[in-house]
Amino acid sequence: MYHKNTRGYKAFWVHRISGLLILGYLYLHLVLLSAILLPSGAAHFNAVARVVEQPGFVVADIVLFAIIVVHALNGIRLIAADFGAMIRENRLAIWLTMGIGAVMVFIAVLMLLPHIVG
Amino acid sequence: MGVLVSPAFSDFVGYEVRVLTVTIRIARSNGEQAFVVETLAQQTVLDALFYIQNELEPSLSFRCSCRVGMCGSCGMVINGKESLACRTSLNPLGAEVTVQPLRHIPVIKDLVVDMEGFFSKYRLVDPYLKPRPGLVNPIVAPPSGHLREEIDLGLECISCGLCLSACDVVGMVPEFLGPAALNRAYNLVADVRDDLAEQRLSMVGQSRVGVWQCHTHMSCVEVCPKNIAPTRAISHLKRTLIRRRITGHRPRPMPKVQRIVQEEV
Amino acid sequence: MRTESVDVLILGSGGAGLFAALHVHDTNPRLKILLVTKGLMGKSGCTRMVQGGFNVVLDPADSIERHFSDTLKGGRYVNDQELAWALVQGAPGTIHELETRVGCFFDRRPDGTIHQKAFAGQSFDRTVHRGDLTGIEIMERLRDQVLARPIAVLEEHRAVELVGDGSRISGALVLDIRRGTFLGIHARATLLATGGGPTMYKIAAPSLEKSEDGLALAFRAGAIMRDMEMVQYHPTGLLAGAGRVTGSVLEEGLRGAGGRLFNAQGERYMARYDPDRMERATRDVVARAGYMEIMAGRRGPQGGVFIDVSHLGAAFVRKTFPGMVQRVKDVGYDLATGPVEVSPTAHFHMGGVAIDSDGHSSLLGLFVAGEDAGGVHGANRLGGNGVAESTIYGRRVGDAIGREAAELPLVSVPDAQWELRSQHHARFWQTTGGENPAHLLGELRSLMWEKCGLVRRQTDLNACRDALAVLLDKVEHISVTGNREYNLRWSDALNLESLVIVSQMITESASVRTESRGSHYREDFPQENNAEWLKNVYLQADDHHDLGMKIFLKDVQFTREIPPAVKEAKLDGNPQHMVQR
Amino acid sequence: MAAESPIKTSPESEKTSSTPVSWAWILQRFSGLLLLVFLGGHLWVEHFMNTSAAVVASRLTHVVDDSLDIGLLISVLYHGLNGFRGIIQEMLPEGRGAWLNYAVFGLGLITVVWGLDILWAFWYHQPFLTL
Repeated sequence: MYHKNTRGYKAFWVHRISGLLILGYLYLHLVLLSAILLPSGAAHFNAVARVVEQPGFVVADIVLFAIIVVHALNGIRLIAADFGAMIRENRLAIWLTMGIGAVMVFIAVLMLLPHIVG
Repeated sequence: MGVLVSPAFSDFVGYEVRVLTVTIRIARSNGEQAFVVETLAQQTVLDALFYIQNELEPSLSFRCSCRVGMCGSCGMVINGKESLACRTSLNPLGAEVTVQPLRHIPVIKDLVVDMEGFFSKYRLVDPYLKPRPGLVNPIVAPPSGHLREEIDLGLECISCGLCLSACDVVGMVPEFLGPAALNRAYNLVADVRDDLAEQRLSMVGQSRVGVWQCHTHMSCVEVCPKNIAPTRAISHLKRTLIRRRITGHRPRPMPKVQRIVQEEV
Repeated sequence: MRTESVDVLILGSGGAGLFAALHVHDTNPRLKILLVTKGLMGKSGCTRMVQGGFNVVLDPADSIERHFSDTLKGGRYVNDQELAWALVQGAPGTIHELETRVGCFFDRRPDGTIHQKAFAGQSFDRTVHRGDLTGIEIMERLRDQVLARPIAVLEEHRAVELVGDGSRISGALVLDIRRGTFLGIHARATLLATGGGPTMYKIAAPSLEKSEDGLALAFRAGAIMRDMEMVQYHPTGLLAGAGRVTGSVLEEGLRGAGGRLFNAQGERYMARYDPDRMERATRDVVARAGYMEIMAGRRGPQGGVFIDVSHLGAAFVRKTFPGMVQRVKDVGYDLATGPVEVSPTAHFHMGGVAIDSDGHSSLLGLFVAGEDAGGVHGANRLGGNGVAESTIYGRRVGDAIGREAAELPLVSVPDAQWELRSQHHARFWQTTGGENPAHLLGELRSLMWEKCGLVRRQTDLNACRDALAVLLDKVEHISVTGNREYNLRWSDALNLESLVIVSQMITESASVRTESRGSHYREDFPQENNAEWLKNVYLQADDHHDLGMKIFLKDVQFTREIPPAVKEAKLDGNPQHMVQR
Repeated sequence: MAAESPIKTSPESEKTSSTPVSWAWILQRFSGLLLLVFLGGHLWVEHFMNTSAAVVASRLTHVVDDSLDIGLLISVLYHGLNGFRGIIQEMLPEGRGAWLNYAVFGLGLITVVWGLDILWAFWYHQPFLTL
């Protein structure tokens, strides 16, 4: 019945879910590294590293990067608020984090573009 | 459909009037009920509720008092946002308006909530000044003093409960003291006249109910009708607690006082 | 029926009620106190709506005697001088207590001392304030202090009758609005602090639930009332179209700071009414001037005149009057940059229950404080003396009750009487298909505005008297339906009943006083008649009179200051000398 | 005036210093800021420089890079697991989360050892622990 959604509340869920996703990814990362590294050493690593440079993996990498950027920038906004900054200007702060995040992801895409198309 | 005015005001209708037909959906105790009303310029949601209660549905219950945003009695959720009905004009809201009672506070009937749900939290921070021993005269406090400016920003609270309703942390952790109580706690902690800072800080520092629960949604800041930012007060309290943890507690110097004419000849 | 017994029953939770509760408790902590309020504690009522501030002598260059003289002059010398003296003399200590014990913090000067601003009708800048919404600070802090003490509170309970035998009050019958049930409360001492609030006028400033209940309760219980014709109209009530914000006050500080009033022709009309004081004349003068301009047709699109403060500078206005700027913005104007349409608005009732300076009424066990009491302000109240009255008298009367309550007897009221009276106040449930109280209220408000408002005539007052009798009869035919829980229509009916009774008192008093004085202006007797009318009009309920009330006059006692008119008359050796304004 | 003040004075004013929440709160923010440094470095090293096992391994011989990855490991685990703990704690009724701190601390410890083992494998081309 209630359809109340303040900006800060949405940002909170984005922060929470992105945090959990990153934590999940951390464990995935460790599992992957263990799986490829522990049994057969460097040669195996190189083989896997070539696989993960495939375009599909690179896209997944960009998504991961975007999630991290969102979480990090939002975290900076929250720390600023803890110091009393950008509280009344919260709306602007949220737009700023989204803007800066978008620019950072865009740059990452530009840098990784050769891997995707090439 | 009649005009949305009680007869007492009808005499005013002698100038340019923008009439809007509005459907008002009210979440009543026994389910939602919709009313169609016509509004005149400068009328608020409160005027619409009066019209409905006077002319269409006498059993509708709502609460109001001052009608100019000073008493904080008519808080409700209007089109999904916590608002004071007396200060919410109908004209910008459009043709569909939903009105619901405040959240996180028990409903007595229709739009009337039991403000004890608000004050039971407010009371926990000991919201009253306990004068320091020896405080016998008003203090000398230049308005530009840093601490005084910080207090002034949060002083005009009218305990309307909008922030408590908007606070989703209260929804998740019902024990959380909520924005208004913490804002009051900070005002007193920062007040050099007060003697209960330690007691209050120990309350607001507790893990379950205190400031550490605040997730900085800032919903309270968005809805406050007096433009107070409780999040700012909460951030002050967090930093005060941390400062004390690092540097320990130092007693504050007694403020200078003003000698004024004495009474009781 | 449920009954309770307490030592002290306090009706009302405005400045007077809450302050009295604190002082009763602090004077005698053993007393069992019950505070009953029609709305939420500290939220309903008018102290909360105080904007401008609180008149008090703090500056050594000022003096209590000057404040006293200003108050008498403003009240056109029909104040009870002992009551007015208690007001001005108790003010510094009250501010002191508010600042050092209650926890209020008022605005400061750059040097850190308490700031005092200019208000109309005063010879010194002595109004202490917190921004331009002073009432919030006072009420929130008083409420906080009540929360800290063992004072029982019943919220959303309204007193419907003071129970007694015509000479003594033994308690009150109370309606629990939330449940729709009655509760009988026995008390040794009952404090009436419900506030007045003349909302029987078409344009009125008080909060919406105000209906002069206290005055009606006291009158029906047999208390002596005084000065009931003295209703103050504030000159600058905001006009906001058909919205209920209409009538709310734009504070006096605007005129104090140099705000100007214009009519629709752009003329600064105060020059014709009070060329010396202009906009800083007392409220009665400025309000009537505005009314005259409106009646003469020099009115704006909403039927009002205009207040303009833009010449003071937009930045100054925004900083000094943020609350007013916000309120005006809500209804679509910008106070800082242009004129705003305003009208006189019924604001305050100087009349009320006759008391002594410790709040004793003519009935044993009934104390009165705040706007319910009469006599402090005479024929016109100075801006800034209102919140002063409620808090100062709240303290004084609270102390008196604290000293005396234990000695007063607790008289038991028989159950049958409680039952009988509660049936009476539930009689609206017996009729069906009858009158709608909201419509009757509209009739009353138009009637009083036109016939017994800022300008009064004998013919109008006679017509008003007849119309009120008809209205009172219609009140008996109000029907209330639905369930009893939180039934607003029932409240409307009870409110209306109070308002009609008090309107009758105003009308009768106004037709007795055949002169013009302060807020009471008779077109047929436009002069102030000091030879004959330095008197007060008293009323008391009496079934043996046609009107249900007896009326008597008493000379004002000049116990502390003799009015200039009387002095002059003595010098002339001619007691019949008439002083014209 | 009042014979005695009815206002109660503080019976437990020193309680503030016994609650651990403020440390957790500071560390959460501090680790977050550290992460900005460590993760930025990590991403730069791992993704925007040429990737092969030999290069990675040789870089890791540098002390700076070692501490970068160890710091990253510890701060990301503290930050992530503490955040996770907060979410779970919020869902539990009051006073029912004592076990949670131990569980999360244990999980963190195991993960740190695991992560260090992986780094060890990079440095010495074989795991320290053989599972």
